[in-house]
Amino acid sequence: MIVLFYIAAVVAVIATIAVILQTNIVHALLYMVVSLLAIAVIFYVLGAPFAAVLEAIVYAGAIMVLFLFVIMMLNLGQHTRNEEKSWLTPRGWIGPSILSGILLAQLLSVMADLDQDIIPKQVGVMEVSALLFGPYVLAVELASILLLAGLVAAYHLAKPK
Amino acid sequence: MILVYLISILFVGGLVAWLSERVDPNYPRIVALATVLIDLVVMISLLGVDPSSGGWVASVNADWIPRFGISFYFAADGLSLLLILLTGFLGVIAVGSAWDDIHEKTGFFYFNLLWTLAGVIGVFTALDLFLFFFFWEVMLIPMYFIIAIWGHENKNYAAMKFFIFTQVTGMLMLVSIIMLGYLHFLQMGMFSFNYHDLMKVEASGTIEYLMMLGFFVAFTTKLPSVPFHSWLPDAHSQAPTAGSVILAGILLKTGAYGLIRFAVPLFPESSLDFSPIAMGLAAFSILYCAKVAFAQTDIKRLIAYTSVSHMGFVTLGVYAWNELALQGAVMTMLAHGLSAAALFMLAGGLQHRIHTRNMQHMGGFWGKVPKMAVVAIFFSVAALGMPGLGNFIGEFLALLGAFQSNILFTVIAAFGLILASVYSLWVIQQVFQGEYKADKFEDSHLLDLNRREMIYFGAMMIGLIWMGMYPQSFLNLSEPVLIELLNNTQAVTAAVVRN
Amino acid sequence: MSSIPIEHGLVLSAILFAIGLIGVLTRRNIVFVLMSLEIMLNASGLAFIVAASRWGHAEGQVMFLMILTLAAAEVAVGLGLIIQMFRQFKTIDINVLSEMKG
Amino acid sequence: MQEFIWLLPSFPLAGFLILVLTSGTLSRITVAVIGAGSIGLSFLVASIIAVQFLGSGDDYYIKEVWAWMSVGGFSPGFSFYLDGLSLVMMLIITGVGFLIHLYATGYMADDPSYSRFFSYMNLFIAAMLMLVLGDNLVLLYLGWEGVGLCSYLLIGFWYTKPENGYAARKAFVVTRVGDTSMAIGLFLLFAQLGTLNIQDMLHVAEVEWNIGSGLAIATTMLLLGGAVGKSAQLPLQTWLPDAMAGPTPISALIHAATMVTAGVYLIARTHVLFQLAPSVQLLVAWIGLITLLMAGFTALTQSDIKRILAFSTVSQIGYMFLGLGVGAWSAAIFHLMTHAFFKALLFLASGTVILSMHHEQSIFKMGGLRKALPVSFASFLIGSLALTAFPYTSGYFSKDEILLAALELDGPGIFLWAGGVLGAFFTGIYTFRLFFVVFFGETSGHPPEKEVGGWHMNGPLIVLMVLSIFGGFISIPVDAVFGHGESHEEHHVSALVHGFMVAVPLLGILVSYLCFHKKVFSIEKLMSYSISRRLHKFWHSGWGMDWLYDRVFVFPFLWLSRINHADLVDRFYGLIVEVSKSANKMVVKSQTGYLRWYAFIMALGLVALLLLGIIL
Repeated sequence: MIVLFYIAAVVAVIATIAVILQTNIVHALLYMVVSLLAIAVIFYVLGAPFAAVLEAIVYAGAIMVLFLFVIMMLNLGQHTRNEEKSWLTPRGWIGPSILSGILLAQLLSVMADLDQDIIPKQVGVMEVSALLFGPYVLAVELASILLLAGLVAAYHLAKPK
Repeated sequence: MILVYLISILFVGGLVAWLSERVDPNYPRIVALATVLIDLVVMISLLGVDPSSGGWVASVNADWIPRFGISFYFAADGLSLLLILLTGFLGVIAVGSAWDDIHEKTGFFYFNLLWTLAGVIGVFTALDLFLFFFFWEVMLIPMYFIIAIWGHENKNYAAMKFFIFTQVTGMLMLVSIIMLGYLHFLQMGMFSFNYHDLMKVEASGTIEYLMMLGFFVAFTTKLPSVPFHSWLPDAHSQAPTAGSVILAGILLKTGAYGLIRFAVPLFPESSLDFSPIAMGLAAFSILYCAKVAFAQTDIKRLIAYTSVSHMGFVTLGVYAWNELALQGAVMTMLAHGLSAAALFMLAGGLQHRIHTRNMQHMGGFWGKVPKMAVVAIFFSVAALGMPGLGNFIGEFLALLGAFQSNILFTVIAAFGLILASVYSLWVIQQVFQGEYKADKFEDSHLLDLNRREMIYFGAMMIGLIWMGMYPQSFLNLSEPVLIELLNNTQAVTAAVVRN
Repeated sequence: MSSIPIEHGLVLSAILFAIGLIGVLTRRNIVFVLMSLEIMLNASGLAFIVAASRWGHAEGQVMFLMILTLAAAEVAVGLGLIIQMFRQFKTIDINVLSEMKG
Repeated sequence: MQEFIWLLPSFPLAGFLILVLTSGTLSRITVAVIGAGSIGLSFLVASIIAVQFLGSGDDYYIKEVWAWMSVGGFSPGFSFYLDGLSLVMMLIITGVGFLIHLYATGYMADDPSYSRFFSYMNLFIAAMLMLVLGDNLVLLYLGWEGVGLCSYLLIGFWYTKPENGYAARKAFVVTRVGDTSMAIGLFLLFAQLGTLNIQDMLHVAEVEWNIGSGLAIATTMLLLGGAVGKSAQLPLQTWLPDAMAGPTPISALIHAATMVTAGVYLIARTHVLFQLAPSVQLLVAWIGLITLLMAGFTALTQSDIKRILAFSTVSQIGYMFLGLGVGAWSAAIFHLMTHAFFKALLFLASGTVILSMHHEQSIFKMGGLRKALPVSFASFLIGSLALTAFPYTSGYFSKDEILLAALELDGPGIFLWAGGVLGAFFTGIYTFRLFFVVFFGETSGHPPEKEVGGWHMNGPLIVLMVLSIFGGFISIPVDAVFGHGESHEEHHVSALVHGFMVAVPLLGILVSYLCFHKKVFSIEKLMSYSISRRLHKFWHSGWGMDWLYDRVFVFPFLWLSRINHADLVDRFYGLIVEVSKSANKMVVKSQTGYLRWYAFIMALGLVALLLLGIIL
């Protein structure tokens, strides 16, 4: 199981890097799906099967499909690759990389002295649901309103004139 | 309850005036006039109420936010009554001066006018400091609209400046008020913003001094006094006439009232320490603004600066803190309320007729508008402190009392009398004397005062003569209040001196 | 040894977050930007799960659920905006949208 | 009748109110009746009160009309105090005032603002009566300011000419300087003595203060400031000559007979204080002397008929101050009265001349008028003689008493006396210079066809002529007022001194006769020397006082006003606005509009925050 965690982690990192380096948007999307599935595996390993399933269904399934729809609607594809390439100059990577590197270093230095181990223990749907419909019921309601608002807004924004 | 009625009549009247515009644009002014007249009658009826213990009449005390000790605590004593009456009187005058002046959005205008008045009455009667601050803001916002909507060519600048000055300094006062309430919490175990409770709060020297400064800055901005005065000339020169009347006649007095009621009694020791500075500031304010007034060509700006100059006598009197000086300050407030309002109405009347405020475009109006000239001379002469009129009583008593507490600054301030004559007569000469010039405006527009205007000016003249010839009727009202305040603070300061 | 040091999980989420940030800052294609944002959101969700699993709590999953909801709503609105933008400007270059400057 | 003393100011006040409220709708004759009649009634009441008061033998009489205010021990009332001094003053004011009003009904007959004129005049009389009858200094101050206001209004009566308005403002502001000094004096008196009731105050001061004490000196200096302002003495004398811009009856009433003598009245009223401060009292004498000499020189060089008379007024009030300064209180008041008679006469007569000459005021454009204007000629002759203290005219008695009192003073008395006599010499010269130039010699310009007149103009002139001649025989009942302050032995001076004092003014007349009538000495030749031209110019400008004050006070004030037109304090707030605006401009640059840039900055902020967390 632990080995699975490290493998999935490596896959996730590589796939994610591939996402941001890709010039073909459909390829990028596929790498993204790979990355998300890898993370779903990690969730499972860490004892969060419900999260893992949702990750696979909602993220990798629903959200990525949504992206795909949009890409198709906008008719982006092979012919935008050249444009994409011209936008990606090597110099453009320097600043963000340095900044992100610093950020990463800071985060790592913060975590450096955490000396605790995770002993994975299954936390099933039941516990999560008990919480969701217990103390967090208000948050759930708010989340549903948010989704509704998102739905209305997306409909309104995407509506042709 | 009568005080609550006083305020709510105005609030409700304002709303009715606003709504009535939908029926007919002429209705709001009638509603407004009726409202202020009813209010004035109620105010006068207050004079007949026997004061309860402590000299407070018609006190109302109900919980508002009990958790923080905030309550609807209204009460009036002689000092408040005088100022409420001034508010009512000038309210009528202000509605009258707007009668023919305002043609656009009349409903909203009278709504703002009446709400400002309501805020002012709230300020004069609130004895809960939080409530006081609430009304302090209530009177500010409608005034902002009056300037910003019905003002003249540079109205946005002036309105914004007015708003920022009063708002920023009001915040300082709010900080002081909250600090006081918190200290009360620390010392007595519960929050309170009640005036009488807060009087008992003890604070260490520096903290008290800082809180006192918070109040002082807020009040002297409203008063105003150098160096916080520079919003006033802009606000006045841009405001419509009715706005100027309220601003000069009443709103400025809330600052003076605050000094007498709150700033000094709440912090007697640090006020005592501060008094030489305040009196020096007052003396400087008198001379400086008199001089700047003389340099103006815009007649409304000029009168605005003279207002600042005259209010210096109030500060001087308050910080001299003896009976004569305080009575002088109160009389100055009342008399200046009338004289400044009248001068602004005259300037507004001129602007209404000839569409300019620049005195260099005027001259020799005496022959053309003799009644206006007589009225102008009367009020200019009142402003320069002619004995027999109210302003003299105020300034003379203030100086007489101030002399006993600080000779140097009183003598300096007395030179303001000379400068007052310089600028007052300069206005008269520029506008009314000399050759008649009509090259900058339509000659036929320059009409003499009509009957309505004469009634308002006549009422104000009678008021000033009354104040000047028999001030006792006003002094009697404020006397017990001021003596009580003096005794309270003297007890505290004496204790300090003993220790 | 059946335990994972908690740092490793958190480091992974930090790395993913940093990569997402690079993507946001570098890419000019607005769809890529949106995807990078998703990466970052996902990384933070991972951090929640990691932290919760240290204690065997379910709250981490609740938080993840919230983030998921947020991401879904955000993507929906964001993609709607992209469609609208493409209609108006005929491009998905984010630099075109720079008219709101001081 | 004495209890009706409040009627005295009430009549003119009522007249004022009627005239103001009707505002020019009344006919001229009604206005004249109200305007002059109210003063006439006052005079009538005043006379009856005077007779009764003198008959009763009381030293004083107090009538409180109402309590003005009462604040913390400060309780001035509207109460009138009648004693010998105020009696004399009130009779002069109402009597001479009535004559001048009567004259003015004719003089102003053609003026469009007839009613306005009389309303001011009536208000003036009311205020002046308040001034002399008030039993406390606050009421006195009320009258004091009131007369100042009326003086302002009347000087600027013909408002269309800007210079009249200027002169009026100058008069008001300059006297206001004095008034302020006086007001500060009142504050000090109240702070020290606890009352502003004149009699109480004087009693307390006498008990509590030592002679020559600092407080006495301070208060008297401050009161003196007020007095010199109102009475146009050095250093505040510059307003009076310009005040001649007003109609001539005003010059007679306000700027000769009554208001300008208010300073003399004030010092006489508070003479107890001045006795407690001998050094200040002596200063009063010196001020009087210097003023009378300076004004005498200046009067010599003037050519405007009214300005000559104005400087002569300044000079004569200088004599009164001299009298006050040497302790001859009653002589000073006596001179005040006789001066009111003959100076009013001279002014009114000059009014007739001016009106007959169609508002020509330069004496060199007149000449040989004695035939054409017989009444004026007679008035000027008698007035000039009284002014130069010709023996047995009214001026002779009063001026003589002052000078003799000065001579008797130890120490500087001899100088004061000599100066006063020298002044009398100049008085002779300049008075008769005017007289000879106007009424004798060549007729220049257009001689008037006939003298303006009528009974209401000539009547007052005749009454004043009689008073100017015989006024010296009136004895004023002020002994009780100054009783304890004045030595009352007869003046013992040798006949030689006396003869000298009589001869000097006559010598002045003789010089004037030789120079300006017989032209034995040529003035033109004298004027050909540059030094004398310069001196003439210097004296003509009133010793350059106006020039000096312009530079010391007026110009700096105007300069300050000009540079600070926009209010420096506001500049400070403007600075705040500017700073925040430019800060805004700098911040705006970071607002590029690029989304990625914003994200970058946010990330930078995150890094910075984390860094902060790590370091701390």
